[in-house]
Amino acid sequence: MDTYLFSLVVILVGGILPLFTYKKFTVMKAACVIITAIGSFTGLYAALSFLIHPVENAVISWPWLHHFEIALQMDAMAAFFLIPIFFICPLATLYSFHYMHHEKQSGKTAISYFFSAVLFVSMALLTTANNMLTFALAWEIMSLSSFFLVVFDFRNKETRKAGYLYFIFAQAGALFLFAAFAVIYSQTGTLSFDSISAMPENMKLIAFVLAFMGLGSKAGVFPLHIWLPHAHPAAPSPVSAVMSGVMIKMGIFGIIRFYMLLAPAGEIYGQIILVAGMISGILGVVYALGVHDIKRLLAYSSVENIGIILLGLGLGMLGVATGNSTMAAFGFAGGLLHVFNHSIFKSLLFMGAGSVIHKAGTGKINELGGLMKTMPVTGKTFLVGAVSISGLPPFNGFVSEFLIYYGAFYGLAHGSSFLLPMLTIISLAVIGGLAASCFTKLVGVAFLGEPRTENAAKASECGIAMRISMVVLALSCIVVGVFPEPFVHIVFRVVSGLPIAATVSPTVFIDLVRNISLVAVLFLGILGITMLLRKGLYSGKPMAKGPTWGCGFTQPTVRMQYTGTSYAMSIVGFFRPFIHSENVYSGIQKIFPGKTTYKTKVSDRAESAILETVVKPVFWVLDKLRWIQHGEIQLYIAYIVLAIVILLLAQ
Amino acid sequence: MLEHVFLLPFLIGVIVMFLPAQYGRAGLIIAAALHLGLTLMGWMGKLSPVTTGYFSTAPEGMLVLLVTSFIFMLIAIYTLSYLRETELRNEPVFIGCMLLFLATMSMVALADHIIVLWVAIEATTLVSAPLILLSHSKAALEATWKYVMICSVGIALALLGSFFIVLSMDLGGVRVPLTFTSLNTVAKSLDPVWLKAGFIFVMIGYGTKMGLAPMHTWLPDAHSQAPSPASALLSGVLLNCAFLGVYKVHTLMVNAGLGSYSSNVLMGFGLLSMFIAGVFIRNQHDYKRMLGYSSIENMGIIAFGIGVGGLASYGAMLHLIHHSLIKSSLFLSAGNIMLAYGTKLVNKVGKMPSFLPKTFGVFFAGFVGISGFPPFGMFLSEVLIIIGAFRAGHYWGIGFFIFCLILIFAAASRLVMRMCFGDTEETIQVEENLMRVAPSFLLLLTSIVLCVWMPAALYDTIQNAIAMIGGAFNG
Amino acid sequence: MESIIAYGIALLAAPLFPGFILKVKAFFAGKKGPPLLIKYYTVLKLFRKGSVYSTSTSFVFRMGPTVSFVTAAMALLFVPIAGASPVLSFHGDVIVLFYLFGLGRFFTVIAALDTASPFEGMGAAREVYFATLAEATTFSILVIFFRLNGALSFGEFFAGTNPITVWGGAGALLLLVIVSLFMVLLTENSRVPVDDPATHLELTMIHEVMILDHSGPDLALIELGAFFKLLFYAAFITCIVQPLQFTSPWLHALLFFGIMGLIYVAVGITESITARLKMNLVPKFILTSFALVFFAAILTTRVVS
Amino acid sequence: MIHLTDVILSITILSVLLTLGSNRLMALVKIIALQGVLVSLTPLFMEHHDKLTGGILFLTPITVAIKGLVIPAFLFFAVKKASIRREIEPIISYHASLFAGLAMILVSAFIVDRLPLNLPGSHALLLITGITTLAAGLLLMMGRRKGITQVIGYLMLENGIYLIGTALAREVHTLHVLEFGILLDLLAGVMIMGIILTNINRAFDDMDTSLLMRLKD
Repeated sequence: MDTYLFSLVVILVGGILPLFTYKKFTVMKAACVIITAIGSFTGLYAALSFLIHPVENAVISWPWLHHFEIALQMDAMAAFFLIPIFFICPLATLYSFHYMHHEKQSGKTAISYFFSAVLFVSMALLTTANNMLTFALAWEIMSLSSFFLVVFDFRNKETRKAGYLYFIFAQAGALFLFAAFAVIYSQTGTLSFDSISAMPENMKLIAFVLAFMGLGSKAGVFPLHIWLPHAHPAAPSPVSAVMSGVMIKMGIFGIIRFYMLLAPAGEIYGQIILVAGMISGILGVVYALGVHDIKRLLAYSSVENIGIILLGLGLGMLGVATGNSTMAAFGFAGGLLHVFNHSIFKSLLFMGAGSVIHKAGTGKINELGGLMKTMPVTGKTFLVGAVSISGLPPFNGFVSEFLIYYGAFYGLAHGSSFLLPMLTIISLAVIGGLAASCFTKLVGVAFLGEPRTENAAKASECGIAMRISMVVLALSCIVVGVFPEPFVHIVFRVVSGLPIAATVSPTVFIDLVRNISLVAVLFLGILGITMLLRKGLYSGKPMAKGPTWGCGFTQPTVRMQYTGTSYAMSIVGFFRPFIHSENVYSGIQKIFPGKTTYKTKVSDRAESAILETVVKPVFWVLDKLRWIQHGEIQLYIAYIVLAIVILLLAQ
Repeated sequence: MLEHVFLLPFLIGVIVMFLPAQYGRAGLIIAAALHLGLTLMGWMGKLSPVTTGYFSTAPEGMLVLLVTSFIFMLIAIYTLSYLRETELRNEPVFIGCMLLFLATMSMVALADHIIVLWVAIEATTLVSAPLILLSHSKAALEATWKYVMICSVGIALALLGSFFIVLSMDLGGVRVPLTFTSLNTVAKSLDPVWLKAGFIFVMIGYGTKMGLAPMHTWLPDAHSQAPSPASALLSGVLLNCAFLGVYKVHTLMVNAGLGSYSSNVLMGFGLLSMFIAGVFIRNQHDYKRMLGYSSIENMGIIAFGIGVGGLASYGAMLHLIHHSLIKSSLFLSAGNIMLAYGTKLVNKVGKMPSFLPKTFGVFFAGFVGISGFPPFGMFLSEVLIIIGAFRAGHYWGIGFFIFCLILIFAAASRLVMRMCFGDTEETIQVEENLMRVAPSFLLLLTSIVLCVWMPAALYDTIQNAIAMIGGAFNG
Repeated sequence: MESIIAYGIALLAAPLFPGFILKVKAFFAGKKGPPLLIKYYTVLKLFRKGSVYSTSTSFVFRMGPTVSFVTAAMALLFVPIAGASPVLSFHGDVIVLFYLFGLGRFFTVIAALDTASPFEGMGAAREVYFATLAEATTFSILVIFFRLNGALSFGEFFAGTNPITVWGGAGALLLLVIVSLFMVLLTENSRVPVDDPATHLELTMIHEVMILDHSGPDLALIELGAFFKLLFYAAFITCIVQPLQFTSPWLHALLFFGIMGLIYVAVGITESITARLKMNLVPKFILTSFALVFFAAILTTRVVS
Repeated sequence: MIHLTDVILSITILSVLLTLGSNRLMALVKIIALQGVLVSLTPLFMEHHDKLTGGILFLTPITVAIKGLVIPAFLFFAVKKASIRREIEPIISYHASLFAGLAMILVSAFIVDRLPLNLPGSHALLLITGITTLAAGLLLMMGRRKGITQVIGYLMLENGIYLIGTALAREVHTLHVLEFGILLDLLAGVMIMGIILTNINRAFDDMDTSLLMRLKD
């Protein structure tokens, strides 16, 4: 616990220092990176050592404002969520060393380092919070500091809009969360976490739903995700990496934490989470297919992955409620492992996206292309990330999805409620397929083929600090994918906190995971051998080079390449009722057609629905009420009289 | 003799009106410092009122007095620098009225006698009217007219209300001095019908002054048209004084066993105020009016919190303190912005981080604070009110409360972000300077400090204040 | 050992069966058709050649064929070929298996996109689209199997006390499964009516157009991968319909490969008697298969209880 | 004595009705001066106060002076300076105001009847007059456009409160406090209002509150 606190202090110092040293740009950045790294590794050590040798009662608390208490507690769940925080955050800081390269913006950069440090610390505090007030406090600081990071580039109008949306969702979500706390307090009469499980069941459900609204809006659960595709593209890439990789997981953390604290009995909890997960998962990835801005796409893909995580958690909750221990254990384990995995590959992808935008000057994938040749490290690491996020073996995304599948299949065995697990399996399969199409689109259009614009052609490899971060993350993807055993072990240690999951013998999943590992190794082995064979087959043979065969077309141009839009169009069209795409086509006229255009724009259904059905009517009513204050003093006096009369009559 | 706390500023105020401006400025600082000193001595228990039939050191009063004194001190410093940049037609009168304003507000804080309280509150209206009037624009005239008219009507009704309370005392056959302290002890034997009527009138009357909807109509006008130091005083301090009047009567109602009635009335007014504020903050074009409406909202929150009672009343008291600190800070920053851009229109202000970096920082921090984010204290108070309201079972009320908070936050953050980050064609007329940023910064810092560490004396005072309406933890 | 031999035989026999299809089609067209071993000749010919690489391509283009070959070959490791237990088998291997196919597809697709050719992009887009839909069918089939048998491994589906066979208690259900599995087979292996490997118009192709730019040994690897995949699906169906369990492994293998040959013949017949679907009807075709299995999955409630 | 009270109160009610029906500002000022004097004198004629204490004797002349002399004079000059003679286009028309005035008398009689108090006869009438005056004052403030009329309305509101106070007072101490308060209120309040009005007049060339409608929303 002391090591952990020490690490937080170090990170905070690393954030405060730049505020005073911003005049020396490079020194400031280097100092911040080093101190953050030291702090994070200390923290990582603390979290890991706790997971390996758990300490009883790792609690610390300070009295606050006479009546309250700031209480922190390290437990397995907290330690588990600390790992991505302390792993991704220093890498993001390292990445920003070369990403933040405008010396003129030195002061602004210093401020962004400060808020990053605050964000890291607040996330860490959130995971270890041991009463509702501490949780709320850390939650709000987290929202606030990330807001400042999002509006870093406030000159840009889009950024301001994104910041605004994020701000509203953050605050509204927080208020829902507070309402959930309030419901709990109204039953238990205390702000501490201890006696929450003693609440009556119906109140538990209300508290859970309220908390889910608040936490889910941070996590990006489908209809509450609206801020996400705006905020992630607007923020600088290291920030999006942290936000998408780590921060939105805090919403997931909250959901698990409150679920475990409430320890509810009904199946409804699992059902809610599962349905939310399916909607987020499928629609998230469909929208990701529909958008063609690299960071916006990644943001929607986060919605999808949150969906997958929720599927895992939902299975877990359903398993607990129905007494199906295998489903419970594997569901939770899969969900949690996916949290970890997603934090790795999503940060990796955002960093890759960042270096593309940095060097090619645009994030629109239809203006990119051919970057694999000019930016080999970024390209290769991005490819690793893309395969991982599609959940394909032998990378890490597959391991967690496998566990969720496994849990879901075991859910089928249970007689009555097999429909939801079955839908979960089908959703996972569809999500997997769609994710693969989405990321083949991203990799294929942005990194492969020929550059579509001048800028893309001129792009060059990014700075060494950025490359190191990406390579580390890409390697982690492979390591977790090929040797998942220790990670799965950790996850099951966390899950074993559940009484029902403890009945699953550890040998079951150790065997499973070893088999996955075996398949991965086998695959890599066979792949290696085949590649050697292929090399042998090619040795001494003519290897000609030439242009791509254009199927008889004599004057191919780079503009003829398939774009992301055309690639995704038919799939997006398949989901038409749930996704709205506007097509503008100028048509072909005359015998020898001139220039013609075709544009398609996908707008978020949830966004427009909330706008149309909630915001607009409310605003309409509010606008109608504006005559109240219309300047006439006589009317104002009449209000007073009216108030008196009403009060006297209502007495 | 604690009465010096209002006698002294009164005296200095009257004197400076007849002296040249530079003496007035010195007098302002001296009076503010003396006031702060006296207040602190009062807090330490070294001073107590002599005329006990009229004045007392009630905990809620002392709380308001401290807040008043502290904020006034900082506003006085700001005013010095502000006056250098603006031309008021009659500066000595302005400064004199500020001091008289301080005097009357201190009197409100200490007043224990029903009629003295009323007189003091009425006096605050009268001495603050010139503060608004002195900008001499047509709009300022209009604002002053509305301010004086509406508040006078309200206060007249409050007098009637006070009279009804006295009547209830007569009908109940109670013979005690007309002070809240003594009335509270015999509250049970007061005639309930007339007490209730009295509460209604006093509530409406002081509620007008406090800015509760639908009697709030003067507030956005007055707060937007007054010179910024005066707006800060009006919003940050005066509203508390009016609240004190409402609170004292509510206490009486609680003690008389009519607490549930007055609580419901307070909650109703509170929610209505928040909603009305939400209606008008959206698409507001004038940022000082926006701040004015935000004051209405926050008064609504306080009224709601007090109405809910229990934990929420502690939240409401905290909210009172922090709202004063943050809102005055915001008005002072708004003053800087107005000096710099020469306009009160949201759409004409922009690019603040490059034009006014310090003011931007303080202004935005203030906005963050007023929206209830940590590390500012309003975070805690809002959480406590929400929690308290659920505890008390007001589910619909708190649902509406949260709806209003979201609405107002969404509306206000749009305006504030427009102001801070938007584009502008205006150029800066007056550069910011430290003297005008430091006070607002200090006010915010105080809010942060109070959220981290609260002196035991302050905590006990709040506890004592809410103990009278049965507010306590775990309530 | 027996498993490895069976696996080897399967690998070796994979190019043989597509010859059946060609023969059947030729028969229907009233032609003599190419020799049965034509695919072996093709592959060997390709292995001897060199390659032409587009200047647009990167290493991804070269990796594509290898990965798709390896994944298809690995998938066969889990299949109980001709009654022999699979080389590799563990609880949950079916999930790994189908995800391996996914990996292969991923690389085929990005290799196609790497050529910067609009036609290959078009093929890639169709491939991922239809495969996604087919995946829903596939996993629904797994759901049914788990409900019937409680296993999650290819080997265990067809072994143990409660094997999955069309001759068992849930036979009617499994008929639905077989029909939709056959449809998936046609989809996944780019056969008529979903795709026509023999067409000469690039605009209408799916799989073939993606590999237009591959040549030499790379193309051979792709072809081999495709044969393995087709064999896999054929073996899958064969396992379900195999009526008898002979004690002699040879007899069993004979029957197994016989039935498998019949499936290939069925593919050939389908190709001969049906026309290629319009591209926008393909999703409906796949969704039909999904609807069938979904229906079957719902029906399992009755069978299981 | 009782008779005299009734007469005074009747005249007061009459003056209230007159203010509601009149459109001449000068006449209004005069009426309000008369009303002020009458209202200030009422306590002298109430049976509760037959012990004429020093306080009453001291306060009454001052009240009379302020209500009957100082304030009307102040208003008189304000009207003169503004050179406006009459109220044009009231928000609530004169007839409607008059009817409303009559209705107010009825309603206040009804209210007084229902109150849980046992008032002596003259006190009941006093209370009715008070409530009517108060309500009429509010009506005037709501229904007229000229600033000066609103001030007059405010004066009537205060008069009404004063009358209600007198009617309900059981203890002498109450009344003193009330009188003191009202005097302070009137003196300072009306002065301030007058100053503002003069300023408004200078800035807008009129005292019409319909000019004061810039600040809204």
